[in-house]
Amino acid sequence: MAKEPEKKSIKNYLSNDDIGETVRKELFRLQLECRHVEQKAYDLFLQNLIKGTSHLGLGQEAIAAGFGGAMKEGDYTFCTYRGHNHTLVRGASMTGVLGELMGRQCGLLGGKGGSMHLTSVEHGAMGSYAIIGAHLPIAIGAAWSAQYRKSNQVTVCFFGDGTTNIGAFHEALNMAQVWKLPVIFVCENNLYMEYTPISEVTAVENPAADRAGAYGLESIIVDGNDADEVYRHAKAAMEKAREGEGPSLIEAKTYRHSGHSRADPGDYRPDGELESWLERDPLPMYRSRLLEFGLSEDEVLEMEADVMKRVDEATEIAKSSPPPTEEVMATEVWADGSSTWRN
Amino acid sequence: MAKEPEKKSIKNYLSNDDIGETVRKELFRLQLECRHVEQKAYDLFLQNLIKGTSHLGLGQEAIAAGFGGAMKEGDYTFCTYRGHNHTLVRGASMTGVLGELMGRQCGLLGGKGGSMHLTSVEHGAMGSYAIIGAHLPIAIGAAWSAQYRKSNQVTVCFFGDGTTNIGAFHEALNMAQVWKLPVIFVCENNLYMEYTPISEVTAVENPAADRAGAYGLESIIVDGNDADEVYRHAKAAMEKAREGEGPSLIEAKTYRHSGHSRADPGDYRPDGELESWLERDPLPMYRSRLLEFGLSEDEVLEMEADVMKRVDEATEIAKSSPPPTEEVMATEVWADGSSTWRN
Amino acid sequence: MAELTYREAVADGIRQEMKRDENVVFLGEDIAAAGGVFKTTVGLLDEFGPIRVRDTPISEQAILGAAMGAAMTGLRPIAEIMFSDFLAVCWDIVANQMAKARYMTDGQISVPLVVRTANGGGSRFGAQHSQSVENWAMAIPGIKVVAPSSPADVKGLLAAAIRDDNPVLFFEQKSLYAIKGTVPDGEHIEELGKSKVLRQGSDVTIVALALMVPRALEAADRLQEIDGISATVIDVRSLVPLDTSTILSEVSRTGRMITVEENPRLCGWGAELSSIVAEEMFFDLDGPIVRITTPHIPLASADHLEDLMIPSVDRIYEEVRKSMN
Amino acid sequence: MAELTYREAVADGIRQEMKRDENVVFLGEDIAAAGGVFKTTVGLLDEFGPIRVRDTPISEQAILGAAMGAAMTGLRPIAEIMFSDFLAVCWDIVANQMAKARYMTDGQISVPLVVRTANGGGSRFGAQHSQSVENWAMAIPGIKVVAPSSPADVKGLLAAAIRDDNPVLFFEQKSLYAIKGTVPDGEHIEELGKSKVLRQGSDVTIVALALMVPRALEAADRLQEIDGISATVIDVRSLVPLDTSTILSEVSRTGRMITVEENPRLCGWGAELSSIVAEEMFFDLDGPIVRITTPHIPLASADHLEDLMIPSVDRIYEEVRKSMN
Ligand SMILES: Cc1ncc(C[n+]2csc(CCOP(=O)(O)OP(=O)(O)O)c2C)c(N)n1
Ligand SMILES: Cc1ncc(C[n+]2csc(CCOP(=O)(O)OP(=O)(O)O)c2C)c(N)n1
Ligand SMILES: [Mg+2]
Ligand SMILES: [Mg+2]
Repeated sequence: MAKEPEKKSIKNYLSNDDIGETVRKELFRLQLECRHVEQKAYDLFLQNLIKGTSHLGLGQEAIAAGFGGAMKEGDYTFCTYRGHNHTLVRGASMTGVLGELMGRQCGLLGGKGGSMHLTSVEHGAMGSYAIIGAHLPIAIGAAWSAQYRKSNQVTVCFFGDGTTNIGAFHEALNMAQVWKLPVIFVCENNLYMEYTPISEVTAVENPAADRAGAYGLESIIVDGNDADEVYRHAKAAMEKAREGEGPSLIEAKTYRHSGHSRADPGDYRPDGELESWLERDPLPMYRSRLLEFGLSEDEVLEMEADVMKRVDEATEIAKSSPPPTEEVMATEVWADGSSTWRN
Repeated sequence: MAKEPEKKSIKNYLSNDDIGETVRKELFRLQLECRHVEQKAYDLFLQNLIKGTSHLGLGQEAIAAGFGGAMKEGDYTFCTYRGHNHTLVRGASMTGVLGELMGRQCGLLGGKGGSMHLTSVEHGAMGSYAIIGAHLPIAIGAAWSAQYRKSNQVTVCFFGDGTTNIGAFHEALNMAQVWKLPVIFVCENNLYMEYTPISEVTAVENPAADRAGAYGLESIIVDGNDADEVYRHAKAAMEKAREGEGPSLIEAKTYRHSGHSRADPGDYRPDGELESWLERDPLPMYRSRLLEFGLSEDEVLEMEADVMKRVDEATEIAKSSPPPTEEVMATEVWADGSSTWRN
Repeated sequence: MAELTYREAVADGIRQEMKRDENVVFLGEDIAAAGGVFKTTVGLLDEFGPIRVRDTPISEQAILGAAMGAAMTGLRPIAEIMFSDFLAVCWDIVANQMAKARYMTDGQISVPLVVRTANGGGSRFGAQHSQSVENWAMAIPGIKVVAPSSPADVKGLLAAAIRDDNPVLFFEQKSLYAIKGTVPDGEHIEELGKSKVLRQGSDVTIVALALMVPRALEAADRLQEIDGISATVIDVRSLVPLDTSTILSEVSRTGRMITVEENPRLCGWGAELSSIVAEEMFFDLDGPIVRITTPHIPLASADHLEDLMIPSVDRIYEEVRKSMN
Repeated sequence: MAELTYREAVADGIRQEMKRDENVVFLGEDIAAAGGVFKTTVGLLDEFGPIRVRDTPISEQAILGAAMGAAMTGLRPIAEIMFSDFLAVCWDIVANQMAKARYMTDGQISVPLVVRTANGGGSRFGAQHSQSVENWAMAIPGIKVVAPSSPADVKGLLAAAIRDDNPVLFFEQKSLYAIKGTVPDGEHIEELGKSKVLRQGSDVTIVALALMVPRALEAADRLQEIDGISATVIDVRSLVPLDTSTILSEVSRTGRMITVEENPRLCGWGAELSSIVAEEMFFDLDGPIVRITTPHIPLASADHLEDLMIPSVDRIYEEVRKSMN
């Protein structure tokens, strides 16, 4: 089940020396932030402070973090409704994220968008999209624009295994390659759509990697629970993109620890599956690696405490933020700030 | 350019003994009917007797004929706006086809559908679809129904090279394979979308065959100008489908002699390209083969004269058929025959 | 009479028809093993097996295309599109294919299928999961459009939709899934194309659909109690066919019509109805035709904002009252 | 003043804006090397090169998605969807993505783009290539909707749409491509959201759009000549924003309104307008509001049938005359 996926195309590093301590700490911090913000989000559900739905990426943090660590300022992220992590790793504020989940004024979207649409354009987080597949074509547009403007920006577009079976996936991949766009498609294969195993509805074993050839792309599979591995592939693909050599498609094998969304207890999963993946939980794995590479337990504890403190602070600020006022309900439909459709 | 495409997966027959004279004559007759009905359609345009658009398959007859010869009564055909040939080879009447092109009462669709929507359900011709890609999902539904009803019917779905880049293609292929449906997808690669060469907008060289693997399917390329080759592949794929072994995707290389549609002179084609393909025009090629295999010139001439005579007769009948009456304008929106949306 | 939720009535309607006719098959995302993301289809897989109740990939075009192809060739499929917003990804199959196949082929092709979908707001899901899009469907010639407001109607109208020989879009309001109501025992089927007068009054006719129906009823009670305004409330139930005869006759009795729509304003079904009344009953009207709608704005996610947008009992009450002056 | 066809005015408008602003880019199927299947974009590739004028695969979702992503990040794309019917295959990008991005992100995202498309009937193309779908777009909050009736408006409104910071759907009526008209020399730009009173009368206001405009004008002439009925004719030009002030003021002068719509009847723009007038001007009206539309039926292909369906000069003339009694 949770067997280490085969690594293709990039050499299988035996040590992690190539990552270096600065990046390694950064990748750990990013994973910690994702984990603790989402655990907090889960608590807030239970307290009924989050009203709508919400899709946690618990267990999948290494992917967001690996890319977050590799991306540069100005690069673009496009992600899905399961996009808290991808938005956070670009630097969006925890208060903004948690506030949005609670529908407060301080939310990234002022309460208009909600959990499924987190966006922070100033950080390059170009939106979370809740209709499966839609953001792949949009992401290629951002990449096209960067190519046209010769801005050297790379676009990274995250999506799930289930997304590989919808038409927009196909159209976007083909056009990206034909136009040699600087875009990286990252399929987070967590084995499930909502509740249905991806293997039951897909004609190939690796829903993204086995289709790369259909777009003239290399087939790349990466261990999505290892932030270093993700980071390496991210770096390589971003370099390729920046050098004008076109898109990449990366399939990262991973698992979500919680159900699909707030309402889902996840009881369609076979006995032992979650447990076996919890043994490869990216957070404790990465924590051990830090220690292996010489960080002291105290240093690690301090990092953890710092993140938790910041999450707690953000939570309090967000909780005390008022709900949006009636006035904002009708703003920002149009570029002039209004919602007027007649004179 | 018009170089003989490589033949994969079915052994490259040196002689055509396996086809047999009966089938061979049938394949010739089908190609003749297609060719002469469409040439007549072209004349009728010039006489301004066809008012809308029309998309001829001149040059691509061997594909429709090869499949037409291999299909059994009860099998389903789904095709595109370029569907005169595919409809005719199932046995739809020439009068019905030409009448529909002219918008007459005798038309297959009583003038309601026009050239792009030829349908003859009684002959298994389940419709011509004018929105690129749409009929692939619909075809899998017919195949699903046959599978469910254990009826042993096979569905054949024709489309062009350009259609391989639209989302519906991807969704249909995947679902067909997951459900092991008795459906054959036939990509008629005539090198062009409307006016744009397919190679300029596609990430792979063989737009269908190079993507077969993305759906767990075998990559099959066939010479679409050779009715015998098409017939062999059709037979094999139909057998596979009838035995419950699921779908096939076949890419048939071919060329259209005329422009994309009525309005198109086709002047985007490089010098000599048409000429080189005309050397491989399926009709004269097949005619020579008949002679090679021992038919006399007289027998062939008789076949040709017979088809032309029937086309001429059909044309006269269609021409003298009146336009649809005002009364039918509002019939057959609903199953009760009416178009009533209120009481 | 059994007491069922709106949610349970869905499975009940499907079950009734699947038992009756083995050509009825059902497909969609997570509808089989998981019983649907709204738990509307629990138990159907166990009862009818994986051949008749099929989980699909996330391929809405393939889902509706497959349903259409199957309908053309002898089956009577029910397809689920999880949220009605997702109709946009397969709109071609709805608007250009299933709606037009019969007419374009002069009746050669029949498309007896039902597309069920969870429609509407109130769940704080935000702009891409909360839309009321029944007017999208109403604008397309060749599709029937149904939107029930009660468990009994869910079952009865769903059964009727399944037996109908035309493509039917069946809009379930997701905020109504939890409501309870009595549903007749035994086989239950309603007629498509009939509105229902739920309350008869003399001063004004309030015409509502789906989630707006219970709200209109409550507003009508309040109007009666507080202001002595006597309102008819009609549940439209079916937008196509549209039961203009019931609606026009009520409006001619009361002399006034107010529509309550959940959809954003422009080109909603209330506009169509208003235009019919303004053309055919102009001289019978005592006052303007008023439309109460969600403003023409994408739906916000925060509960405070969403509640301000979708017509509430308070707003219906106020606007009707104001219009009577 | 140059004399241009409606077709030529398209390229002229694009050219003017591409010269002015290098962030304007243009993509679509067969638009570059071939100059468009309706020859509306001939010469642009030569003038602006293959980086700014790009042929695409048959991938409408990718076309509009790419346009949207580019618009979000600094460009001002123009995307062509060859026939408006094909909007159905990429409706998600239109209705759920480009229309909602700004609101959902509280203004963080701007989507300054134009989707041009050939709309409407009259070419005997049948039900999947002839629809008038401007009402589909009008029903979606967050998109502007424009439909010109003359070469000058094609150029001026297209230029305005390109400069607008919102997503604009630009519907070109394909049967109008061959008509000629004068277009001002030099830079020409119109304002979005303004209707145009093309003829002022005293008895009735006829409101029309696109192909229905020349027909309404001809019917108005005939009404004047034969029946002495004096009609105002308004070209709506822009459905969103809607110039209700011009329309309402004309209707209040004439006391009557008749809309002429090419779309099939249900939920057309005329319904919306009718409902606005029925609500806001009820007491100023002298008679029913009448809608003249294509019947609610998919469009037939045969010339005889198609001509019976789309409102003709004869039918407009007859229906207006009848409504005046
Ligand atoms: C077009 C569309 N169809 C269906 C859905 C409902 N839906 C939301 S998430 C989901 C599963 C997606 O699976 P996957 O792509 O693997 O992503 P994951 O949730 O596992 O991250 C589905 C079916 C949707 N949002 N959009
Ligand atoms: C969704 C959609 N997009 C665009 C078109 C316009 N169109 C009609 S035919 C065609 C080219 C199709 O090319 P191909 O699939 O190769 O088929 P061929 O015409 O060569 O037989 C295009 C773009 C359409 N009908 N539907
Ligand atoms: Mg998944
Ligand atoms: Mg082609």
